[in-house]
Amino acid sequence: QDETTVIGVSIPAATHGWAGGMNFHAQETVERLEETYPELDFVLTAASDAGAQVNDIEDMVATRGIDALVVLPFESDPLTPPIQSVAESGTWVTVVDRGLSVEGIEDLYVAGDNPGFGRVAGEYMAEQMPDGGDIVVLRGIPTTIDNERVAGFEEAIEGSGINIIDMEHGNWNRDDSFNVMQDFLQKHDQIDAVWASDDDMAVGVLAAIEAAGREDIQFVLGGAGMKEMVQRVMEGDDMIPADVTYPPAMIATAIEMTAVGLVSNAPVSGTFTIGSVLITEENAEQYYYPDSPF
Amino acid sequence: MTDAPVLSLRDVRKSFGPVEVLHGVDLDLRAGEVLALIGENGAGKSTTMKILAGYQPATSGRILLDGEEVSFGSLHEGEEAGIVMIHQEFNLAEQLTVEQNIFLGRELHNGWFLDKARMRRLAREYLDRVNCTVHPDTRVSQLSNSDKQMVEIAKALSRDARVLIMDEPTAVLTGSETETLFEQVRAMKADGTAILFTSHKLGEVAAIADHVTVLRDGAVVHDGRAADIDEDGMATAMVGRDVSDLYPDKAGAPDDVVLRVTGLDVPGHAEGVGFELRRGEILGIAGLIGSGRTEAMEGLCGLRPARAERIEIDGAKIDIRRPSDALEHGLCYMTEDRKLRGLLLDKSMRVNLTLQSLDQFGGLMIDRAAEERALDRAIEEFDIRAGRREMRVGNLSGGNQQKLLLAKVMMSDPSILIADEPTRGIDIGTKQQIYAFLRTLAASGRAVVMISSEMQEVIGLADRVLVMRLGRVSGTLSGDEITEDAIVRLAMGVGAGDSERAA
Amino acid sequence: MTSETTNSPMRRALPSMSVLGPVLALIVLVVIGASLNANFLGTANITNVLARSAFIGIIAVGMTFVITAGGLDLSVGSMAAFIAGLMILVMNAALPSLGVGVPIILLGMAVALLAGLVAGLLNGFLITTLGIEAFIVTLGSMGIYRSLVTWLADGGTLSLDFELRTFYRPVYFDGILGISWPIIVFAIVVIVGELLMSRAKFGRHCAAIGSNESVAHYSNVDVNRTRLLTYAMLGLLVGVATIMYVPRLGSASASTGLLWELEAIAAVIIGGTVLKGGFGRVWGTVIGVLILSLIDNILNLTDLVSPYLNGAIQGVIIILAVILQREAKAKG
Amino acid sequence: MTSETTNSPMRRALPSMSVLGPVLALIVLVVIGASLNANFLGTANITNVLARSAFIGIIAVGMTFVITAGGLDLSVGSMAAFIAGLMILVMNAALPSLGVGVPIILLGMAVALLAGLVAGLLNGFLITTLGIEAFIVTLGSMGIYRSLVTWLADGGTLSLDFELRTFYRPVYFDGILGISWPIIVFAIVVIVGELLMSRAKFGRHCAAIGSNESVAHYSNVDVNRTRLLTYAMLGLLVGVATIMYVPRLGSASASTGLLWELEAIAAVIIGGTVLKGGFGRVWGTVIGVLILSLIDNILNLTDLVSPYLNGAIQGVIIILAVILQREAKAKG
Ligand SMILES: Nc1ncnc2c1ncn2[C@@H]1O[C@H](COP(=O)(O)OP(=O)(O)OP(=O)(O)O)[C@@H](O)[C@H]1O
Ligand SMILES: Nc1ncnc2c1ncn2[C@@H]1O[C@H](COP(=O)(O)OP(=O)(O)OP(=O)(O)O)[C@@H](O)[C@H]1O
Ligand SMILES: O[C@@H]1[C@@H](O)[C@H](O)OC[C@H]1O
Ligand SMILES: [Mg+2]
Ligand SMILES: [Mg+2]
Repeated sequence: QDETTVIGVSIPAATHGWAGGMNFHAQETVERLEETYPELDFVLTAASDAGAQVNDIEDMVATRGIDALVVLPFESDPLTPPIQSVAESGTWVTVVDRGLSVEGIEDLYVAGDNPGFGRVAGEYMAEQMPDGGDIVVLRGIPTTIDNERVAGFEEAIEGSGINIIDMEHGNWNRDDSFNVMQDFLQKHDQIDAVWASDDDMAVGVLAAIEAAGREDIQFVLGGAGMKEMVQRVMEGDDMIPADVTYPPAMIATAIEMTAVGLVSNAPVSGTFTIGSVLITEENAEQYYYPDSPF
Repeated sequence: MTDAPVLSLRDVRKSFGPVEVLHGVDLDLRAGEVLALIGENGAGKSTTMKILAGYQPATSGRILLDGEEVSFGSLHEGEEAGIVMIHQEFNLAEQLTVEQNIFLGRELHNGWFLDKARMRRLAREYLDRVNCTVHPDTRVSQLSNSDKQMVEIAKALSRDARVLIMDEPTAVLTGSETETLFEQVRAMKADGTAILFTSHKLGEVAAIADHVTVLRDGAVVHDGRAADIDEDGMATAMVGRDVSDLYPDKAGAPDDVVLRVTGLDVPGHAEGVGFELRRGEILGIAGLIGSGRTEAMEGLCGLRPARAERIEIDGAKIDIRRPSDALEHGLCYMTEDRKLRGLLLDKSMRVNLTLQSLDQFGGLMIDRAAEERALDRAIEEFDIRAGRREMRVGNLSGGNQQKLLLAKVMMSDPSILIADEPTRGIDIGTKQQIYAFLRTLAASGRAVVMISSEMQEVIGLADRVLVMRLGRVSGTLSGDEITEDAIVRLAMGVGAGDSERAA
Repeated sequence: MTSETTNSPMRRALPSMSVLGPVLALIVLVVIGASLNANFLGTANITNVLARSAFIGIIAVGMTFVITAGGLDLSVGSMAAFIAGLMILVMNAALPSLGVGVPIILLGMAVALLAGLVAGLLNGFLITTLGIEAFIVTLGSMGIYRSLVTWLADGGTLSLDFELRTFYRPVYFDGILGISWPIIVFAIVVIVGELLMSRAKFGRHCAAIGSNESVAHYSNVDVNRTRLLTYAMLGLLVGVATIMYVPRLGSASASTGLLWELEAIAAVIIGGTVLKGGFGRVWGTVIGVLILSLIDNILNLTDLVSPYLNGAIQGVIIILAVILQREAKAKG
Repeated sequence: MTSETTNSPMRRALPSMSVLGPVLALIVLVVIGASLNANFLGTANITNVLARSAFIGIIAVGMTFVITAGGLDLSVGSMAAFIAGLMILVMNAALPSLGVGVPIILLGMAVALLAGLVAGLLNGFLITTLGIEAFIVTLGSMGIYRSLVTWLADGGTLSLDFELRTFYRPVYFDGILGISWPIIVFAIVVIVGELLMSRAKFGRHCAAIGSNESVAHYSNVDVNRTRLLTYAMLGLLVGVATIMYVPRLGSASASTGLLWELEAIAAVIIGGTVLKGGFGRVWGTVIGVLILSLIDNILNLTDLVSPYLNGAIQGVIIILAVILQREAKAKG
């Protein structure tokens, strides 16, 4: 065994804004840590689907002899068995964002909170519309993450008098969301607010509303903390009064904790939940990262 | 030859859409007899044959097999009954090998697997029977037209037919290949096969047929023993007028040189080809199949990679790199292969006619009306007979396709026309018209090169004859030197005894 | 030479039923849409649908020529994303020197057109001169452009400077006489395309090449050049589409233009162009594009059992639209 | 016959360089891989690469027949996802009654094969009997299956019961004599496919249909039946691939099998099969599949500038692999 310790980082590819931000943070962290710790070597792979991610992990094990794996699973269920076998071979495993289906596999879990993400959004809506109202919802790509968020949201608005009058998939995509929102505006004469559930989608929604010149919509709530959106919150934009965080930088936290643990011989294990926080005009400044691509 | 007919048609009619092309045809095929079905282009020969073989249903009328009325629900039934047909257009899958084509649909098995060894061996045997030397594993797309035809014939021979129907099998064959085919035909006849064939080479008809039926405009106009009608009689019955003067008079002393070619090389096909072409003349090019005539002329016209020491038109040195260069200098090549290189079979006559000369039909936008007028003229001038004006060219009769091809080439108004096998599949009446046409063209101050594998045509029409052998010019003949014997000697190399594959 | 048998000009150009097929499918969709939602035929909705159709539509017109000439291009979607990214980068970079104004917009447009043209020529060159299967070349360049835009955007989104975007926005949202620019440009592209296809030499040559390459070659059609031109033209039109696209949201990312290639090809084929080449019609492609857009629009305007099934309904309608066309053809 | 002039067709089909082209590309990749990483040629890596190639590989073998016969199938990826979902649902549902054991695995396999066969027949029926363009039919069914699996999974992931998965897992990970099952099954499919293509009537008929449909028809080849069979066989093989896939990940979702169709088609074409039909070779497809898998594998062997550019490198290599083949052909 040689001196260097190899850390494998496996993440989903940058197919949309949030994932792009996550990719950015991962690369930046890897570069930074490689410089700080010459004894560390990193393997970074980005996969476009669950199967490809399993391939990446297999390759890291078979050809790169990784000592630790930091993984943000494309999906929980399919990645559970492969990660389990990596863990069983004695490799350190850090799981990020989406938890595995079997408990106790990973050494470190840096968790995102998807139900919480939906809940925070729902609670904000309920608070902003004490008398209830009609809202439309744009959902992400059909996935468990999206299901958890929507469930959390629906739970939070229950009994608040808020009606979801329409819901479609905007696929975390600006163009799709623009089209869907245009059609929602045609279909419904009165919409009080929009839960876009993601900032990329919020961009499309805003463009559609602006183009239609509709005045009935009071605000659009996105999510994930895209810098342009945070900036608008900061500036007190009426249409974007708030945002809900789901920081793509959680991957950086995970990589760093893993690296530091391996180097210092004082490995940090356990679960760190990165809760979803409401960003408002008051606290927006601390969530604004102008250099991030997201 | 006097037994009851094996296969007959009774009052068969056939319409395509509103157009009736067969108006009540009666026909009898007998065991051990060769029936020649002849007629002008578009008279309905191919249609009749397809109906007999079950490729197309008749619109009305009866088909009798051994006196029993049958209706072939599928091709398979026709073949079950022992009827095999060789089509006028090649019926081979280009990407498959010779052996694969011969056994297509009837592959031999050895347990679960194909018995390739046996099929290859049998294919070899069938090919040998027609003196065809191509390797059974060659892809059909690699074959010359005459080899393709021999493969078609070999394929038909392999089927042990009771009735063999051949639609212009000799159109792309040379004299000796035709003779080989006829030997097989005689052998099959002796075995009791009923044979129906058609050809526009009336000499062949006289040589092989026992019985002759003549179709004109979809109706039988003559039916009788071959012994009772001579070639002139056949021609007259077909065309409805006398065609004894097939060839126009040759021109007088030719004028100045319009085209001078020296040192033309077409890699793999021709080397050091040089010749002169004079204003007002028809220069025939003869040679064996594969002697590189086609390739040399295609190379000259920029249609395939070639280089030449020098090409002069009207005394000026020119450079031909692509087909448009040739056309700009008034040099136009008419292909021998109308189906693969000549016409867009799924397009209309109008589109085909003007494709090569679209520039004449308006600048930015094509002038449709002008195109239609051009088509009117072409139909008139070349006597193109089509059921409907808009029909796909693939549905025209073979000869009419050939006429359309000629019309298309003439649209570009060439001052030098290189016509490759221009009368392939053309009926005798139209041949006469085409010869006259080429002569008039030459006489109007242009020049014509005619590649032809029909010896009589070369002798009858050309002012001078250039003979090619193995990709090189082996000699030029003019005036009284133009004889069959002289051409064969040059084509075969001096002293060659037999006239194998002579053009 | 007489011609009694030529049954002189029977040219009755009755619109064959195969022609009516796609039109019929479109009409059926419109009727369904109108009966489901009162706003469906409103100006606003029609404008929305047409303007959105413009991107795919403009590209699909170019694709019609490529396919008619026997080719294929899978790279258009990611090419659009790449061009959009490039355009945004260049415009942002030029902002300090040029400032917000018409010149910078023109610069952006020029970049888009040039990039599209070059990208198209590159595809065309590999396909014609090097003779590589179009499917492979454009599958490769699809990966390349998608990758490049991701890289340019550093995995994220490239956004046009906000002020610039506000200035550029009217190019998508405004227009003349109430007709928005994308619709106008789309209409122009369609008209020019239709004329090129059905009345100009170029269209004839494309069909000839697609029908039989060697016949075309022997008929003095410059096969390689014509085919190269179809790809170049498609690239240029991708550039035009991008010029309309960027002002809408002012951004480009790895997910821009995803699957546009499939949608464009589908529109072309639904419109009656033959996938193996030899026959194409631009107006049919337009119908194809509208059919595809309307399906989405109608699905959004109505409440269906489950939005998960949208894709299934789309699939069924696409197949039905083409069955209708075939059935009609069989009867006609 | 003594003719010196009939020389050319006599040259028998020497193993032309076009045959060697893909092989050469593969060898180059292997050499690159081996020089980049010592473990590249280790058993573990080779097993990994081969086993994961099996899914696309098995499907691509079926695709080779479809394309050879002049067809196309865009639906295989989403068909695989749908079948995987169905299989998981059925197995989970049967668990209470059948319990964990061989019978329930066999049930799952039977469901997969049957569903694949039916799906293939359906595509084939629409294409042959109704005569709709294959591109449209399979684009439609692609949307339908993708949608159905999303719906079955309620937008999320369908997962095999965990105990059941543990029991089923060896079907992907174990094997005999150290060779894992997917590799064995892939090898069998390839051998049978190669025999079918080059030694059986079926392969010849496929090539004949793809080369010239009417010639095949006139030669008594049942064109519709043969073509239908190619789609049915492809469907069945998608079922087989799914049987190997499910034990690997134990789940199915809307993103399962995404873009497999493009990968399978690319493998077929890289392998030398002609996209417009008429000529196909199964062994070539295998090489194509291996080339594609190795590209991914090699990209993971080293640290590249940016993972964003993987797609670009992939694209370039795919194009290069085919250029190599063409160049080789030109020289040969
Ligand atoms: N499928 C078809 N659709 C429409 N018309 C057709 C079709 N097939 C043949 N015809 C027409 O039927 C007529 C007879 O054609 P046929 O091919 O039988 O002539 P032929 O006697 O064989 O002529 P040739 O000597 O030129 O081969 C022609 O006018 C032809 O255009
Ligand atoms: N497409 C082709 N591919 C490969 N070889 C070919 C092809 N066409 C012709 N050949 C071969 O090229 C040689 C010359 O061709 P071809 O027979 O056309 O010459 P030719 O002198 O013009 O004879 P003809 O015109 O009488 O057939 C022959 O050996 C022929 O088999
Ligand atoms: O891709 C997803 C992103 O768009 C969403 O906002 O947060 C979770 C991510 O997985
Ligand atoms: Mg005929
Ligand atoms: Mg020739």
